[in-house]
Amino acid sequence: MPWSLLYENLEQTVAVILFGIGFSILLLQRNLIRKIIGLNIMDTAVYLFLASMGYISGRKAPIVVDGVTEVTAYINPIPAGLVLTGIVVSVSFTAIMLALTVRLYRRYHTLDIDEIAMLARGEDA
Amino acid sequence: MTLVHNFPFFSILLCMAAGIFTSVFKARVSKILTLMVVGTVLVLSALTLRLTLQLEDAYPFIMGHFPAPWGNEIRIGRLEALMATGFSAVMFISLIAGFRHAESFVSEQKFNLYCIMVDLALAAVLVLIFTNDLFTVYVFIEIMTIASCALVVVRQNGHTLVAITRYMIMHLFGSGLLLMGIAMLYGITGHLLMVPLKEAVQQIVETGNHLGPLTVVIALITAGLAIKSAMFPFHGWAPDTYAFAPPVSAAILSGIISKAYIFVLIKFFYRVIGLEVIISQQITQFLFVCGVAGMIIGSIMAISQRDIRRMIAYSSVAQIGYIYMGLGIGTRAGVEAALFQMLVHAAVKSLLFLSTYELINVSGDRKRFHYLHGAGYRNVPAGIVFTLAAMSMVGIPFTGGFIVKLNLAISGIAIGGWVRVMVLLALALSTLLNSVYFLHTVVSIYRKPAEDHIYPETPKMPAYAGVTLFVSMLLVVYLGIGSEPILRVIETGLKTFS
Amino acid sequence: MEGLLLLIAILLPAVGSLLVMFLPWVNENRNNRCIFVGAVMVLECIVVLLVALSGEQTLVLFEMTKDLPIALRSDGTSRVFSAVMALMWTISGFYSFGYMKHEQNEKSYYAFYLMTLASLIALTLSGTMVTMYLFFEMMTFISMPMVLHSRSKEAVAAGIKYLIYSVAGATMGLLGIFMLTPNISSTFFVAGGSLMTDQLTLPLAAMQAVILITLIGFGTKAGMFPMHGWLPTAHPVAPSPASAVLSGVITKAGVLCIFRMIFYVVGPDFIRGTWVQWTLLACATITVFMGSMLALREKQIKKRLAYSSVSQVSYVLCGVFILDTMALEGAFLQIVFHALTKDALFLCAGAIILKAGISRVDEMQNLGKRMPWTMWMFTICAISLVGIPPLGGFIAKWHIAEGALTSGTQVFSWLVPTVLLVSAMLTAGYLLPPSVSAFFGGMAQTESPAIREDAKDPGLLMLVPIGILTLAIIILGAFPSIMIENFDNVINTLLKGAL
Amino acid sequence: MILALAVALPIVAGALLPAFRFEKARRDLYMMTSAVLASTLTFYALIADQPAINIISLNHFLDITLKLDDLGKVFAGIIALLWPVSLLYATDYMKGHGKQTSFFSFFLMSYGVTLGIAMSGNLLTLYVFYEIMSLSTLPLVMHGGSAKSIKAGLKYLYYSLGGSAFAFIGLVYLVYYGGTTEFVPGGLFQGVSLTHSAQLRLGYVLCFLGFSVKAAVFPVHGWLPEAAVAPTPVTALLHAVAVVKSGVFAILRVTYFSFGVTMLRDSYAQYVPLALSAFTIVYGCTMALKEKHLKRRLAYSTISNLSYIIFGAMLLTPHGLAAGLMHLVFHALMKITLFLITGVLNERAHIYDVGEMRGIGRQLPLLAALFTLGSLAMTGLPPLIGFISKWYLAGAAAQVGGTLPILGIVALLISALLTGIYLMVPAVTMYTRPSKLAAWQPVETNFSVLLAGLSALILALSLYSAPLLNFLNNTARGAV
Repeated sequence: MPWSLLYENLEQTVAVILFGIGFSILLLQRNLIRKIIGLNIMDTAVYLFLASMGYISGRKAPIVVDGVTEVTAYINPIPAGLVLTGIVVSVSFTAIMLALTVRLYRRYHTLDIDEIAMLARGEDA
Repeated sequence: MTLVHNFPFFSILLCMAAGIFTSVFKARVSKILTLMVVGTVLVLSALTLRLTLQLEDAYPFIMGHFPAPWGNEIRIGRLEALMATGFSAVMFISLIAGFRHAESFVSEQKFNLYCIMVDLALAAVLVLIFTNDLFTVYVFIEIMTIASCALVVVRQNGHTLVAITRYMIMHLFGSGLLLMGIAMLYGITGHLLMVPLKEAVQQIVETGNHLGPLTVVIALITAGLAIKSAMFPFHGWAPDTYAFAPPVSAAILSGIISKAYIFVLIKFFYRVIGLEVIISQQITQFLFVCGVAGMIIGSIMAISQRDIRRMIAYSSVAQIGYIYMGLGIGTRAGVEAALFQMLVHAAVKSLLFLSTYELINVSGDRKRFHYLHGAGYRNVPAGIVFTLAAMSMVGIPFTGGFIVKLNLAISGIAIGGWVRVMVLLALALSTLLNSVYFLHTVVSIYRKPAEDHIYPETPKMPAYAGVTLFVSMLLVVYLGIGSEPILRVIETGLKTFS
Repeated sequence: MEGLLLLIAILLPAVGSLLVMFLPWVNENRNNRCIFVGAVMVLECIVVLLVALSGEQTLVLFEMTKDLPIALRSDGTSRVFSAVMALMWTISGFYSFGYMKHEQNEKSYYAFYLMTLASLIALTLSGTMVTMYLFFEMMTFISMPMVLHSRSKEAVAAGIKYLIYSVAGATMGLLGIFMLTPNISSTFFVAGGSLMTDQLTLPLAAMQAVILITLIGFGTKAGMFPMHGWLPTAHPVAPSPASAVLSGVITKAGVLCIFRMIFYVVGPDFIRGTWVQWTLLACATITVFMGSMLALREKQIKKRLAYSSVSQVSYVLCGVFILDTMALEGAFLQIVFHALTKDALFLCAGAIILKAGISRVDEMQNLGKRMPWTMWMFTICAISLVGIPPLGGFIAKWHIAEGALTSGTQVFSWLVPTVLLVSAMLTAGYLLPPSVSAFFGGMAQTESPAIREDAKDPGLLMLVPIGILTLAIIILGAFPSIMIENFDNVINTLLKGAL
Repeated sequence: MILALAVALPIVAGALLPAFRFEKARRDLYMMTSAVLASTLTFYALIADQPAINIISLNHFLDITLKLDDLGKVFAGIIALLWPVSLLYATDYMKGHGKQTSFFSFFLMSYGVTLGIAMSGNLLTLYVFYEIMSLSTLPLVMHGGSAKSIKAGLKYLYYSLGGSAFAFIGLVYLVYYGGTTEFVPGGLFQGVSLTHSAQLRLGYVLCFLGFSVKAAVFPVHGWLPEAAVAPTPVTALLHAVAVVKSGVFAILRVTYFSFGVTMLRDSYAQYVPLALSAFTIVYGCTMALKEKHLKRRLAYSTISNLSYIIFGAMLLTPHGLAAGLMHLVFHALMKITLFLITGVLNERAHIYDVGEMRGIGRQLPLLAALFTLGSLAMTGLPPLIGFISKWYLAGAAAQVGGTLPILGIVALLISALLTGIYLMVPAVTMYTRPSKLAAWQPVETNFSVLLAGLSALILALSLYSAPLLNFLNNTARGAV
C-alpha cells in the first residue's frame, strides 16, 4: 500500500489511530474512569470516520434550502445523522457508566475494576 | 393495504408510546399498562403472522414519506412476524410470571421506570426484527443495550454492579465495532438501506474493488454482534449479568435480547452481504468453530458452578453455541435450525430462570445446590416446569430441544467431511454434558434436604404465575411436537429473505 | 416297551434317594433306612445286570429341541461300565451301613449316595454327547455333598476346589461338544466314531486342538495331568466309603467320557499317529509317574490312596490312548481291577481310621495284630495294585504294556512300559511298607502309640464287603478270560475301522 | 388401538397413583388391576395381530408409531409376563420402605414405557420411549435416597443419556440416508446399490455404541453394578430384564430392521460389536467372580449374559439371531428368579454378601433349592434352558466360522465355567453350616409361591420349549 493513501485519507487514518488508542485504553486500563475516557475516544474516532465519509466537498448541507433544486447538490444526510445519533448514544452511555462508577465507588471506595470484582466476590450473591 | 399491514408499525409505536406515558404513572398502573402493551403486541404480531402466511412474499412498510433509498422503511415477512410473535409471547409469559419478583428489587416509586425499560426493550427488539435499515439497526441496538442495562441494574447489589460494568464495557466495545463496520460499509457502498446495499455489495464482489474493506466490514459487524450476543469466546460478561439480574430481566436478556442481536446478524448475512459471500469469506467457519467450542466449554463451565443461576447462565452460553453452530454450518438448513433454536431457547431459558427463582425462593433465597434439596416438593409446579425445561435442554423427545438437535444434526450430516463429524460429536457431547448438569439439578431439587437446613415459610406462588409457567411449558412441548408448521414458516420465510 | 429297563435303572436309585430324603418311614429310623437303601442298591444291581445281559437298547427320554435329544442307549461300553459301577457302589454302600453309624447326617449322605449312583448309571447309559454332558455335570453337583459331608472348613474348601475343577473340565468338554456337533454325522454315539473328516468346518489343526482340549477336560474327572489338582484334596475329606467310590468309581466316569469321545464320536483313526495322541500319551504317562511319586511322599493314608488313584487311573488312560486292541483289553481290565482294588483299599483305610484312630501310614506299626482281617485284605489288594502275579493288577498291566510294545506308537511304545514298570515299583514302595510295618512292626517292636486302646477289626457289615472285593480280585485275577472275551467283543466294534 | 391402550394404561395409572392417596390394600389392588389389564391387552395383541397405530407425527418423516411385529412380540411377551409378577413381589417387598407411592407410580409408568419400546414401529418411537425410560426409571434407582443411591442414579442417568446421544446420531444417519426410521425386516437399504455404505457403517457403529450403554457392553457398562443399590424389584426387573434388554432389543432393531444385515456383514461394523460383546462375556464373568456382594455379582453376571444375546445377534445369521432371542427370553426368566430370591434374602435375612449365605439351605430350604436351580440353569446344565440358548449360540457361531465367532465360542465356554463357579459356589455354601445365626424374619408365602412359579416355568420350558423355539426361529428368519 503506497504511503500516499495514508495522507490522502488523513481523516480516516487519524480515526483508525484514535480508535486504536481508545480501544487499548478500554481494554488495558483498570481504572473505571480511564476506561470510560477510552470508550469516548473510541467513539469519537468512529464519528470522525463517519463524518469524513459522509462529506463530499463542494456540496451543501441538506438543511440549506435556498436555491437548491437537485438532490445532487446536497451531501447525503445519513452519515451526519448517524454521527449525531452516535453522539447522543455516547453521551447517554457515558452518563450511565459514570453513574455506575459512582455507585461502585460509594460501595467499594476504589475505582479499580479488578479490585472491585474481588471485593464483590466476597459478598453474598 | 389493510389494517393488518400496519400492525408491526403499530406495535413498535405502541411500545415506545407506552414507554413515554408510563413515566408519569404509578407503579401499579404502569405494571398493568406494560402487561397490556406486551399482550397487545403479542396479538398484533400473531395477526401479522397470519397475514404474512397468506401473502406470497414479504412487504415493505414505508415510514415517513421518502421511499428507499432515502427514507426509512421496515420489511414484514413470515420470518420476522414469527420471531416477533415468539419473542413477544416469551416476554409476555416472563412478565406475568416474574413481574412480582422485580417488585422486590425496585422501590415502589421507581417501578414505572422499570416498566419503561421493558417497553423500550421490546420496542427495540421489534424494530431490530423488522427494520430494513442499518442505521436504524445501530440506533435500536444502542437503545436495547441501555434498556437492558437498566433492567439488570435495578438490583442494588455489588455483584450486579460489577457484572453490569463488565456488561457495559463489552457492549460499548461491541457497539463501537458495529458502528465502525456500518461506517465502512457506507464508505464503500454509499448506502445504509439493505436492499440497495445488497446490490452494491454484489457489485463489489463482481468487480473485485474494495473486497478487502468488505472483509473488514463483515468481520467488524460480526464481531460486534457476536460480543453483544455472548458468543463464545466473547461471553465473559454474560454469566454474571444473567445470574445476578432480577429473574425477569435475566429471562428477557438471555431469552430475547441476545437472540435479537443474532437475528440482526442473520439479516446482515442474508439481506446485506449474501450468504455465498459470507461463506467465501470463511466467516461461517469461524462461527462454526466458536459455536462448537461454546457448546462444549459453556457446558463444562456450567457443570463447575455451585450457584444454580450461574449454571443456567453458562448454559445460555452453550445454547447460543448451538445457534452459532447452525449458522456456521452455512447451509439454509443450518440457519433454519439455528432460527428454530432461537425460538426454543427463548422459551426454555425464560422458563428456567423463572422456575429457578421460584425454587430459590422456597429455599430461603439460597442458591447453592445443597440448599435446593427438596425444593421440587416445596413448590411443585416450579419443580415440574424446571424438570421439563431441563429435559428440553438435554433434548429429550417431545420437547423443542429434541427437534433442534435433530435439525442441526441433519443439516450437519448433509455437509459431510469434518463438519459432519464435528456437528455430530458436538451434539452428542453437549447432550451428555447438558444431562450432567441439568438433570443433576433436577435430581437435586427432588432430593431429601439435609436435616439441619431450615426453610422459612415463604408466601405461596400465586396461582396465575403457576398457570403461566404451565402454559409456557405447553409451549415448549408444542415446539417439540408441532414443530413442522413452525419450521415450514422459517423455511419459506428464509427463502424470501434476500 | 423297549428301553424301559434303562429308565428304571436310572429312576430306581433316584426315586430311592428322594424317598430317603422325604419318606418318614425311611428317614426316621436308622435300620429301616439301611434296609431300604440296601434293597434299592441290590435291586439296582439286578436291573443293571439285566441291562448288561440284554441286547442293545435305545430310549429317547425327551427332546430339548428337535436336534437336541436326551437319549439313553446301552451299548457294549455302557454295559461294562454300568455293571462295574453298580456293583462297586453297592458293595461300598453296604460297608457304609457299618461305617456311617459314626457320622452325622446319614440321611443326606444316603440320599446323595443313591442320587450319585443314578447320575453315574445315567452317564454310562448316555446315548448322545449332550446327554453325557448333562449327566457328567449332574454327577459333579450331586457328588458335591458327599465331599462336603463333614461341613468342616476344610471340606468346604475341598468341595469348592472339586467344583471348580470339575466345571472347568466339563466346560472344556463342552467346547468339544460345541465344535464337534456340526461335524458329526450322527447325534447318537456310533462305535468307531462319526466324524466327517472330509468336510470339517474347522481347519484340521484347530479341530485336533479342540479334541485335545476336550479330552483333557474330561480327563479332569479321571485325575489326569494337568487337571489333577482337585483329586488329592477332595477325596480324602469325604467319609471313607464315599472316598472309596469317588476314587474307585467316579474317576472311571472321566475315563468313560474320554472313551466315548475317542471311540464313539471322533473315531480312533482321526487321532492315531497325530500330535494329539502323543500329547495325550505324554499327559497320561506323566500322570502315572507323578501320581506315584506324590503318593510316595504323602503320609496320610487316604491322601496316599488318592494320589495312587491319580496314577492308576492314568494306566487306564495310557491303555486307551495307545489305541490298540491289546492295550484296550488292558485298559478294561485295569478299570475293573483298579475299581475293585482301590475300593477295597479305601474301605480298609476307613476301617483303620475308624477303629484304630490313626490316619497316617507311619503310625501303623504292629496294627496287624489288632486288625488282622483288615490288614490281610489290605495287603492282598496292595499286591494286586502293585501288579504282582497272579493277582488282577498284573494281568491288566501286562496287557497294557504288551499293547504298547506292539502298537508302533514310536517313542511311547517303550516309554509306556518303562513308566509302568517304574510306577509299579513306586507303588510297591508306597503300599507295601504300611503292610510290612503293620505285620512286622518295622523299626519298632511295640505297637504304635497312636493306635487306639480298643482297636480291633470292624464288624461284619464292614468286613464282608471288603472281603467280597478281595475275593473278586483273586478270582478274577485267576480267571481273567471270562472278562477278556466280553471285552474283545466291545473292542472289536470300536477298532473295526483300524483292524 | 389395543397397543396404544396397553402402553397408555400403566403410564396413566402410574401418573394418577399419587393423586388417589390410597391405603395399602386398595393401592395394591389398583396397581395389580392396571398391570394385569395391560398385560392382558398385550397378550391379546400377541395372539391377535393388531394394526399399526400412528400416535403423533413430529414432522413429515418422523412419526410416533406403535406396531407389534414378531420381534416385538418376543420382548413384549416377556415384559407382560414378568411385570405383574414383579409388581406382586414388590408390593410385599416394599412393606416398611418409605415413599412407596412415588416408587410404585414410577414402577407402573416404566411398565408402559417398556411396552412402548417393545411395540415401537420405528426407530424414533423406540428412541423416544428409550429416553423416557431412562428418566422414568431414574427415581426407582435413587429410591433409597442415600448418597450412594443418588450417585448410582446419576451415573445411570449420565450413562444412559450419553448413550442415547450417540444412538441419536444413528437415528439422524437413518433419517438422512434412508428418509425414514421405519422398521423394515432386512433393513432400509436392502436391494439398493449403496454408495454411502462407509458412512452408514460409521453411523451404525455409533448407534450400536449408544444403545450398548443400556445393554451394558464393556466400555460403557459401569452403571449397572452401581445400580444394584436400587430396591430389589427394580434390580430384578429393570436391571436384569426391562432396561437392559431394551438396550439389547434396540440393538437388534437397528441391526436387523434399520441398517440391515447385508450392509453390515463382513465389515468392521460387524466385527467391532462382535469383539466387544465377546470380550464383555468374559469380562462380566470375571468381575462377577471377584465381587462378593451378591446383587452386584448378579449384576455383573447380567452384563456377561446380555453380551451373549448381542454376540448371537451380531453373527448376523438367522441362527445367531434366534439363539440370541432364546437367550433373551431365558436369561430374563433365570436372572429375575435369582434376583428376586436375593431380594428376599436381603430383606428378610439381611444377607448381602456371598459369604453370609451359609446355612440358608436349612433355614429356607425352598428358596435355597430354587436358587440352586436358577444357578444350574444359568451355568448351562442340560436340559435346563440356559443350556439350550448356549447350545444354539455356539452352534450358530460355529456355523459362521472365522476368528471372532470361534473366539466367541471360547468366550461362551469360559463364561459358562466362571458362571459355574460364581453361582454354584454360593449355591453350595448355602448348604453348609452357618457361621452365625442370622436374624431371620418370616418369609411370606407370597414370595415362595411366586418364586416357585417362576422356577416351575423355567423347568417347564427346559422340558418343552419347542413352540417357543419355533416361534423364535421364524422370527429370526423373518428378520434377516
